[in-house]
Amino acid sequence: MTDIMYREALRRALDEEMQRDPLVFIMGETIAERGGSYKVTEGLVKKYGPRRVVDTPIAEASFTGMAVGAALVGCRPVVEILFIDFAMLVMDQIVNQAAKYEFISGGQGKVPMVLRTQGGAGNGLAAQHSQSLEALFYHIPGLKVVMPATPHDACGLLKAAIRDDDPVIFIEHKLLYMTQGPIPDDEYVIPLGKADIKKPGRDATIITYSYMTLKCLEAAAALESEGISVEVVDLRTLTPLDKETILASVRRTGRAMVVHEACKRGGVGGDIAAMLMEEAYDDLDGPVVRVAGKNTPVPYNVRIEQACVPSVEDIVEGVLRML
Amino acid sequence: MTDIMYREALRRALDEEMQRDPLVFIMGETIAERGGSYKVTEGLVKKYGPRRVVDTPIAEASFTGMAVGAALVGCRPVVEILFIDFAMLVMDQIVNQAAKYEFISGGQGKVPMVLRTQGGAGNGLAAQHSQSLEALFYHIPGLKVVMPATPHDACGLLKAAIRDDDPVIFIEHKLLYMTQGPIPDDEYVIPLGKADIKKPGRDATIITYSYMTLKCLEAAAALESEGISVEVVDLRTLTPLDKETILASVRRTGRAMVVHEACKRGGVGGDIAAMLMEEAYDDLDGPVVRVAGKNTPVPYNVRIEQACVPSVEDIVEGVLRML
Amino acid sequence: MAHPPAADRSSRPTEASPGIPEPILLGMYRNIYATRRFELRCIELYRQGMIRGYLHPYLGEEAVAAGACAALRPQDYIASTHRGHGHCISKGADLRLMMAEITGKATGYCKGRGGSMHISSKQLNHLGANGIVGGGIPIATGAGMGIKVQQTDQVVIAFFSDGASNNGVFAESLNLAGIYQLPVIYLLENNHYAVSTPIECATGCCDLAGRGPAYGVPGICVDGNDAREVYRETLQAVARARRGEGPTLIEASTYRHGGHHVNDPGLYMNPETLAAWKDRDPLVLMRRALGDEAKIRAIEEQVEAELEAAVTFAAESPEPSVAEFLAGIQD
Amino acid sequence: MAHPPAADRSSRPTEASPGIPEPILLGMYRNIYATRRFELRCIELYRQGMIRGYLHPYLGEEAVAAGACAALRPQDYIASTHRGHGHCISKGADLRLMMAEITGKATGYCKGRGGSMHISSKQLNHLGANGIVGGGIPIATGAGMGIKVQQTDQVVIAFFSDGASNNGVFAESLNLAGIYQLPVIYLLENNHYAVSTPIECATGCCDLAGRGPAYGVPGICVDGNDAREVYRETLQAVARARRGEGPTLIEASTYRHGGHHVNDPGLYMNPETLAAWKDRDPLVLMRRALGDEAKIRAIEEQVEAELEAAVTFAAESPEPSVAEFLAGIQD
Ligand SMILES: Cc1ncc(C[n+]2csc(CCOP(=O)(O)OP(=O)(O)O)c2C)c(N)n1
Ligand SMILES: Cc1ncc(C[n+]2csc(CCOP(=O)(O)OP(=O)(O)O)c2C)c(N)n1
Ligand SMILES: [Mg+2]
Ligand SMILES: [Mg+2]
Repeated sequence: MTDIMYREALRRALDEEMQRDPLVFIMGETIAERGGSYKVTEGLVKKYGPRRVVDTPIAEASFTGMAVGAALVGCRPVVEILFIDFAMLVMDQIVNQAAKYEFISGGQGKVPMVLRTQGGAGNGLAAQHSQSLEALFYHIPGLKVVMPATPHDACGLLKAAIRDDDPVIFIEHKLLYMTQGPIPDDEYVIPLGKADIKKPGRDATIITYSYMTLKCLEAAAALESEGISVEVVDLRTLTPLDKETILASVRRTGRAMVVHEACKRGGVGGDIAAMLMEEAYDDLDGPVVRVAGKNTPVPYNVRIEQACVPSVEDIVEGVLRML
Repeated sequence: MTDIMYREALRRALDEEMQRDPLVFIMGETIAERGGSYKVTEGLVKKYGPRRVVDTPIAEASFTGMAVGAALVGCRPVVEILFIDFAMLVMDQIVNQAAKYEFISGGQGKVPMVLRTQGGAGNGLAAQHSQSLEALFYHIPGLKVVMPATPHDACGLLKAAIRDDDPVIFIEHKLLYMTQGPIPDDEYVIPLGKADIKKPGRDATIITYSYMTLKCLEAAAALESEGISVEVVDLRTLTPLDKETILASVRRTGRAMVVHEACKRGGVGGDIAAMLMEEAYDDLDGPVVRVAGKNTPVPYNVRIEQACVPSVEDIVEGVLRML
Repeated sequence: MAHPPAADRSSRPTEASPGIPEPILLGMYRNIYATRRFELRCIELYRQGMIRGYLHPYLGEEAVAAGACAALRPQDYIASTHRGHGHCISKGADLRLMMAEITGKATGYCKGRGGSMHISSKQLNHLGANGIVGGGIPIATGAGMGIKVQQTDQVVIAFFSDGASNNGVFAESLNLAGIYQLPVIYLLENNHYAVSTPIECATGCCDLAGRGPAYGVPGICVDGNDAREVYRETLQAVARARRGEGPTLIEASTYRHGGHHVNDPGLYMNPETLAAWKDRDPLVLMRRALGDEAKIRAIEEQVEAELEAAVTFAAESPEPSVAEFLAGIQD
Repeated sequence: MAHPPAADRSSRPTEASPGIPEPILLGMYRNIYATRRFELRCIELYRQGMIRGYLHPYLGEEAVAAGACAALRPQDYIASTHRGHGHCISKGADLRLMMAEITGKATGYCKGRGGSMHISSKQLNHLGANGIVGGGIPIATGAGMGIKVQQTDQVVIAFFSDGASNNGVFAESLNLAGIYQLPVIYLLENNHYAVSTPIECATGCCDLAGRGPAYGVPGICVDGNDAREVYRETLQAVARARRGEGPTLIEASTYRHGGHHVNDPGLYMNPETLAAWKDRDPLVLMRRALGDEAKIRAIEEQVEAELEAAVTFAAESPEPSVAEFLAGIQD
């Protein structure tokens, strides 16, 4: 085990997969010499050359479409869209092309591409650089959506995403890149579709993912000291959704809360809450609670920015409301 | 009262608003001489000229962005995106620009534009011309989403949408254009954000919108003949959501089902179900049921196409499951 | 709007075919003829309700696909459009599997899930028709990138029409292919209309080939009704691409022989202009160029037989199974 | 990469200003100077933590905004970019409201919600900076359409840089403006970089002005470091636009005096090239052109006072109220 940063974990995954498979290549804006805005791809162009570490102009729609085409002819492209906000420029390529190709072609073709992108508030970057838009991808059949919270999960899941034969939307969080955590020295892969119980507990289940996992763990620690034992389920992968782990936990605790940074209205939390109601109604001791981002664009000013996203206190309060 | 077709109702709304307000203009592909693919805009170019009825090239992103700009300088543009599938090309303009402008500008500017588009399966048009993607807009703060089911609602709501100061996503359904219904001879406007109880009932509430309203009414009629009285709430507007009407109905009946054509996973139904659980848990006699589209792209072949979307039988069965 | 046929502007000899081997000429004729007949048959089947959804005939434009695909090897790729039957046929499709797909049968290329607007064939390296105008352009560009990464000498043709050339992905993709010197031929089938919108109303500059140089990509114009000319120019572009010398934009001037889709009478088209284009019918031009009536008849008979077999195959094929379809859906 | 400054390529006289009235020259100098000083002050405030998020200085490019905006009337519109302080200042912004916005205060143009990347002013007809590269281009085009619908003689300038010109919306918007003959000036500030990517690596054809004619829009190049030249060409484009003669693409060649944003040292920039551009500093060029030391000093003193007042105003202004903010959110 070594402690490394989230961004280093991502780099390790890319590095190992590029080493392993010459069909893996990466594309994005200033990812080569500059190593990307968040320094995830640093050093890779030196190792793998400009044929496999490709700087692009600011033409998101087309270079994402290129990933679809390259995947169709046998490559495993990993495309970086610097902010998930900019992914709005590539929705046609993702929703209408990548997600549908296998289906449309009657299974003849697969699109083994990964779209790495990054979301979330917290750096004063304002409304067009702070969104959490995973729900838009979650709704589209044919896509897998991965949102790791720790360096360990980031590395293992990115490797799985690259090896997966379906298009994977891999969403990082801007506040995670510099976080540290232990990862095994030996190579490992974490299968897509498996949630991880980041903290076991008895009294209630918190279902969460990405950066919010850290806040939920903080909240759980705070509650623990008051004698309340909360289980924190980190989904890691939103689609496929690990219903089994979620349902087992909720059946044990009888109380469930979903926490995410994305706006509450139409967020993934509603879907999970509805699923729990459908599949575990009799096991629930009360309504599933959602603690989520406010239904507002994210402002620039830091004080009101912070007011948009769930805080540790909000989560603690949500748990107390449930009990 | 006169019986007219849905598409005529839309045309009447456009005509009346263009007559009333010289700042209203419409843009889209082949909407002028050709009158649009679904013939909604027929005759308008003759009446209002090519300065206000504007044919565009196939450049959806930019002509939608143009609507944002025109709205900012005082106009009330109505832009037509022929299929909601193609709206994936304009997500940046809608999500990052139109939806956020008022907020970002601290309230200085408003974007009074309407994006008229059309979705749904049912004509053998396959995966890229049959989607129901309202959930993607529902999740974005700053947008209003309108999905009328009848000619009456289509006319009254389109007029309200045009007069509204916020960007409105106005989603029609391809199977509705030729449906008939009565509308008042005198001018009328239906305020956004008001659901309509299309059929009152005692035993359960069905919450639905757009084309599915017709199927739910059919199902309700079938159930009525078996002595089961179902209330059909047609949301008409998804945002703002008329929680009051929904909650009042569900509190009365104690049972709720949400029906929509869009894929179940991440659809609007989950959000409404979660909301009902949060706000009316004690009034519910059982879990909120979702009857929704299958989590799959829509295929070309008509038999499997039909299997993707809720049928009257699915709805009837859903109600029976609830009781 | 007047869209004079290419002949009036072209200075090239069109009635002789120096340098093109006869098998290639015959192959191009076969594809032109097969496409013509296939489309006419599809229109009948559409009227009979056997084909649903949108059907965009390639009638009048057959020489573009026939000429361009003749310059390819089987392992080369194409990406096609909503008006894609010609591309599919000229890339070597089995008419039975095509017809089964277009009639939505389980035996079709895409198991009846794609239909006319989404037909593709992995076996033919046909990346697919596309329901999104311009949708295939970045995909073809990416196929070019994939080829470069894999260091083979394959090439890609992206077919698309004038309407798509006003979409942003066209400019972006040209630019990208220019930077990376990708082995992609952008084959702009300028049929002068996007639905009912004449190209003059869709741009202030109708020199569409000229957009190539604006992004660092050579752009040339050809007579799209003359398969031989399309073949020759594509062959050169393909050769350059194989040598690693990058992409080419080819604007092939052509014209639809009818409306935008099967239900569009195309009344907005000037009848005289249409007649002038029909005078230069790609089928007739090619037949004239070949001369050899016996060989022509043999080809035509062969195609007719294939076509009838295809229709029969499609008619007799089963629909996709609903149960199987539903079983394949993950919740 | 070598990006020789414009002077080396330009054949125009740059040291005289025939025909430009003195008040305009002085106004341009004021805006260049104010922008220069404003940016330097912002960098200080950023280091002190008073400014957060992204800060993209317009240092070195000041003459483009100053020259272009001098050709506008107050009721004309502009759309700006992430590197937008110069546009805002040259459009007549109150430095106090600007600084308050950039420091996130409730008194700012956008109540502290927008910040540097989203500053806009309804009162100035400034449609806004934009966090999406290219995002302002269709919006400006639409403002032109709105003007046409309302039949006023206003015009719009869309500011953007070389990076944005490789995005599809640029091509689409040029094409649209060409069709409708909209009163829009596309002002391409070619500073030769998109973040660290030199323009030569982002396109196979660096003649960016040449993309105008490819879409039916006249395209011209100007020396972007010479406000007078920018002013003259913009004035002509504005006059054409007001007469209903449609859009113009103006490529103004210029260079950043540093990295992409405040935390980017810009080490990838060739020091000699940068030095050559700094030799043609727009501030120095303009000062030289004016000559009159007393007037220059008066302007500079006035700007310094304004700037200090702006910093004080921002520092003393309240933050937005969290309660008020939350109250404004609809559930
Ligand atoms: C992005 C998008 N916009 C609009 C449409 C609707 N549509 C289908 S075909 C067509 C015209 C396309 O014109 P062109 O590219 O010239 O192709 P042609 O039909 O002439 O082959 C349009 C507008 C679409 N399918 N996709
Ligand atoms: C659509 C989009 N892609 C990427 C970015 C990230 N980004 C911000 S500024 C920038 C460079 C822009 O280059 P250019 O258009 O030349 O403007 P300049 O910075 O030179 O003024 C990039 C890539 C963005 N903000 N928006
Ligand atoms: Mg065309
Ligand atoms: Mg630049």
